[in-house]
Amino acid sequence: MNQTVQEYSLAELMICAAAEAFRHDGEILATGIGLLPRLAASLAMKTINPDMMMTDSESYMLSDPNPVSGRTSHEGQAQESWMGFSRIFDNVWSGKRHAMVGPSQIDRYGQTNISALGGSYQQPKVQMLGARGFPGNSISHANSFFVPAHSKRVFVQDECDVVCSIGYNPERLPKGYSLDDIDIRMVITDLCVMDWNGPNHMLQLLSLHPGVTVEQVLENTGFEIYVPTDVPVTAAPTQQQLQTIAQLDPLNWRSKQLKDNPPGDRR
Amino acid sequence: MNQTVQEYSLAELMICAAAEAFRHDGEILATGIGLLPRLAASLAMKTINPDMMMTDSESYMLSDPNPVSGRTSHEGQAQESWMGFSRIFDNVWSGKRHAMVGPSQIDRYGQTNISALGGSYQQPKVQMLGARGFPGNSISHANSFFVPAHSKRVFVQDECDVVCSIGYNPERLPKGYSLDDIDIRMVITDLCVMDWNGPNHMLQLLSLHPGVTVEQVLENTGFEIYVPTDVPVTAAPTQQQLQTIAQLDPLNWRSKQLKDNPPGDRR
Amino acid sequence: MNKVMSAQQAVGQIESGMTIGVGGWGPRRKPMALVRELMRTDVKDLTVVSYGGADVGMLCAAGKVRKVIFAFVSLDFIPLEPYFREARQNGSIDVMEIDEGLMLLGLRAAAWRLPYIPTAVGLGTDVVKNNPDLKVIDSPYDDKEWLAMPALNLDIALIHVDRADERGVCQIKGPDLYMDDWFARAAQNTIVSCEELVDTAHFHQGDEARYVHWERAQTQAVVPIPGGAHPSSCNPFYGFDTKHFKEYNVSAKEGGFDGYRAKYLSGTTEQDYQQAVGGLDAIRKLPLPVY
Amino acid sequence: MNKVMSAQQAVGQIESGMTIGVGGWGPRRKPMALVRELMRTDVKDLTVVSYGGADVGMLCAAGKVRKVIFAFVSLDFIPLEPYFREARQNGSIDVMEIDEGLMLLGLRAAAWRLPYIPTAVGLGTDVVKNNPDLKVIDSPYDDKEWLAMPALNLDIALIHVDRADERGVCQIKGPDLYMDDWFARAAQNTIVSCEELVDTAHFHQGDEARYVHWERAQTQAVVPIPGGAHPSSCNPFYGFDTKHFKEYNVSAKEGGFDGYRAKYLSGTTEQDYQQAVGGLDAIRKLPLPVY
Repeated sequence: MNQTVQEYSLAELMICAAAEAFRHDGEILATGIGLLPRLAASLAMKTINPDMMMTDSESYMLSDPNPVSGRTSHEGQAQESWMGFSRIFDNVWSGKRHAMVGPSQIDRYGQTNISALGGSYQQPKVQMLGARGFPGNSISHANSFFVPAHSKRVFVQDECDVVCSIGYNPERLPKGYSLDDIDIRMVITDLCVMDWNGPNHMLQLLSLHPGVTVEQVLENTGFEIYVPTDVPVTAAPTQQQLQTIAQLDPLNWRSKQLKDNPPGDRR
Repeated sequence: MNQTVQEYSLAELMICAAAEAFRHDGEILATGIGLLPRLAASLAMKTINPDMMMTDSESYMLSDPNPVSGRTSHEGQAQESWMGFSRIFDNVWSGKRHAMVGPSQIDRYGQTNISALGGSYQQPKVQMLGARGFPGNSISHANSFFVPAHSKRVFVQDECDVVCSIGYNPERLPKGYSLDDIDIRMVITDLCVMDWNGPNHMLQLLSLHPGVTVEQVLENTGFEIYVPTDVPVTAAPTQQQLQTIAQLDPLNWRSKQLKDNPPGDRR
Repeated sequence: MNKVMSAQQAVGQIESGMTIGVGGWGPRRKPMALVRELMRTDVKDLTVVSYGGADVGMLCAAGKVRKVIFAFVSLDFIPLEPYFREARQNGSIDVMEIDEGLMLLGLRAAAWRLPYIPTAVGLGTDVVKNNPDLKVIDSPYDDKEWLAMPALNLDIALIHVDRADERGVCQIKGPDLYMDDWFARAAQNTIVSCEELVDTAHFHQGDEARYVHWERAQTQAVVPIPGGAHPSSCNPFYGFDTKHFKEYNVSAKEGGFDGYRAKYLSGTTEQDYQQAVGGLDAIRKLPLPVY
Repeated sequence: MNKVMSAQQAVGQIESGMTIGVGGWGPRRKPMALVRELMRTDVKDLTVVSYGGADVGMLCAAGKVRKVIFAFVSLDFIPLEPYFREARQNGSIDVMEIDEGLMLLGLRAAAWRLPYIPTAVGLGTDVVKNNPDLKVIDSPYDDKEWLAMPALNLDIALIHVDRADERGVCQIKGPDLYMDDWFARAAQNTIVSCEELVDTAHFHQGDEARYVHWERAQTQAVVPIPGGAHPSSCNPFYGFDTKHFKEYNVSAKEGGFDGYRAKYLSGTTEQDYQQAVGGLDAIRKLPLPVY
């Protein structure tokens, strides 16, 4: 039942790797922004962390995660607590949350940007979403990053154009804080898995997806990362994981999230 | 219909006089603490200020005030908005409220006490309720006082033993405030009607209940009050007012609020 | 007190230079009919506070806006609002970009008549750097620094609700009220459009009053406009109009706002608009979103 | 995760010197069974934060209390709580006397992990004068002074709810939840007693989840104790026990707490107590108050 299988997509590999981010969280609200992070959180709740909490992405906390595809209404979902947007902030500020988000830019400090690119504050070259909840999330609770296309456009050489979330940047550290007060967890990309536990909170390589080399990662990262001597291969999804993912996404919407839906094993 | 009648109780006179406090309030929450103030607010809402808001004294705002007696449940009341205790403070801090309360002590500044008498903060001689919502009420919105037994025990010579509500005391005025920021309105007692619009916010006599003399008021007040040249007699209840009061209190609980239920006209 | 008035009367209270809060969230339960009415006026130089969607985009495109106070402006399934984006990239508006939670705190501070609420939110980010007006202060109880989120005092709030009576009792029974209660409380003057105008007795039944999230004293005008949230959603009455939003989004690249405006906003009333988008029945049939 | 435990296990987590918040309001929905269990322990020197009723009075009488943080202690229809009064007049407890709204702000500050929330409440009164620990501060946005209401961080919150499941999902369907959500959020460890232990599926039906006012992550222990609010009310299950409260009140003048204790609290379990007061059926028949 738990033996690994050969056929799985890169999306499924990333979902399983990302689910690991929630393993030791206990009873926190996991919020995966975007289809794959949401599937990762759902998979974690269904398998490795049943105490986890998730919402219906609208206004209720669920006892059991909703499938991401194949539903035509919210009727009949396993809702257990009303959880409108205003209540979300009671949860955010309590710290009992772990968000997995997909920033447009990530810098060496783990700072991120989803607000704007280039230009000035008064006139950016490209206006994006705005800071959304990133400032509050980043100083209140755990955050992980999900990057569908690992590149120097995302992992930028310099500081983010707009710093939307606090990271391990000593120059921006507020009075009374230490870097250890910041809690950035995992980074899951289409190439590898990383975290921020390198020397001095450097981004460090944890595992390479099957067929990916260290060089590929370095070439596509705009700043220096820490590479341990031995870098394992990211664990392949188990049969059970793939079955659970299929139940959570019966219409296979996950296959449309990454360009050309590559295989998980690219050896 | 509106002509005055001869037979009315002192409680009814006080209810009608107290209702006047809410006449020009417009759309505010009127809170009468105690049976007679609540009847006064209810009467005002039924007659002179239909825009006023009242609660069921539990957790709902009402479109039409509940009778104070003769009910066996809250079923079927004209509730229009949920208004639990936490919501009450949203209203209090908005300023859109006028409370009519019965303090144990009132001093020359309009400061009041319902907390404790005598002794020290660590060991009062008589512990009463505690400050309740008086500090917040008094700095946030209009307040009137209802005094069933006008005496020097209530209208104290010195400052209140514990100052629970802010008044017109220059020495306690917070930085950035003027005395005009404080909004203490009417004082209705079993002897007279007063307000705080005398010189320098002195308590001043507005009307004497039928059969009461200025001297009686002065003798029973522990501090100097302002007495205008002409002090009218408090207006007697109209037939319509008495009918409305009877509808609001079918079991005549108002008759048990003042000792021996005295007549309104004591001439 | 009868607070029912026409959209024109209600929106006529808005003056140039005012600070306007707009309820709803992204493409959800936005008071779009009131926004359309506002676009028909001569008002300008508004400061708009919003969990922004097409309300912000349209007001920017119509030249009504001096400044936007925002954490995001988005149509959700179309992540980037085209006309807000255009206004930003042209540098034609001022902004105060904050966090979603900071906006909530600012509205609460206004509702509670506080000058600010201290918070850690925003520290260490460009929220502080780009907004020198946001003060970072010390606490008398610890040795940390805190961002003092100032009250977002609103002159006017525009909100779309499910039901209201003529006295201003408002009901929202959809799955989320968003921050609409705080917009209503933070404003001097709250203008509400509603799907249904009901008798007060409606609220007396069962648990109906539980879904009344602010007191009628916080509502100054009631404008009955069934379908008035279109093209945003008003769950459970209707979902948002994805087709319309797509066309709106494309218009920014193909001719700009004038084209959209000519097609949909050339009339003088909301009835004209609703006719242009297929009528109220069509709006009411838009399927609810499933997340 | 199964959070169900006995009252003894749950209350066993309370240690001397801790700060305990108690939910409910005056004589309404107080977690009295948990309070009774606490009286059976050796714990002392507690700081109690409460919209106080007999919970505060009994804990004072039982010698458990070092300090009470309160705005009032009252049984409503009996305005003055007899044993709190006694403790105060004996000078045997410390107090921090604040305003009802200040307590709410303090709980919210704790829930939101803020050091304080500024407010005008308390200025000009003895709240400031008698509590030098409450700081009066300047605002960076105006020239007024403000009281900085500090966070009321609770080690433990004790709350009585209508229903809970074993995972800690709690429901209150009575007309008011009082400030219980804020007590739950302000505490490190929230211990809940409930009238009914239900399956999680209960909350999935209809609007049931709307009456769940905090997330299960805010609840650490669930103790099923039907009737556990007695002699306070648990609307809609039962009203408060006026006869019992009158006897309790009189006991202070006739023999003191030892007499009350001997009659009602000499047993070792809540079952003993309920037998002494006439049984659960009798409790469930107490009429609801009409205000």
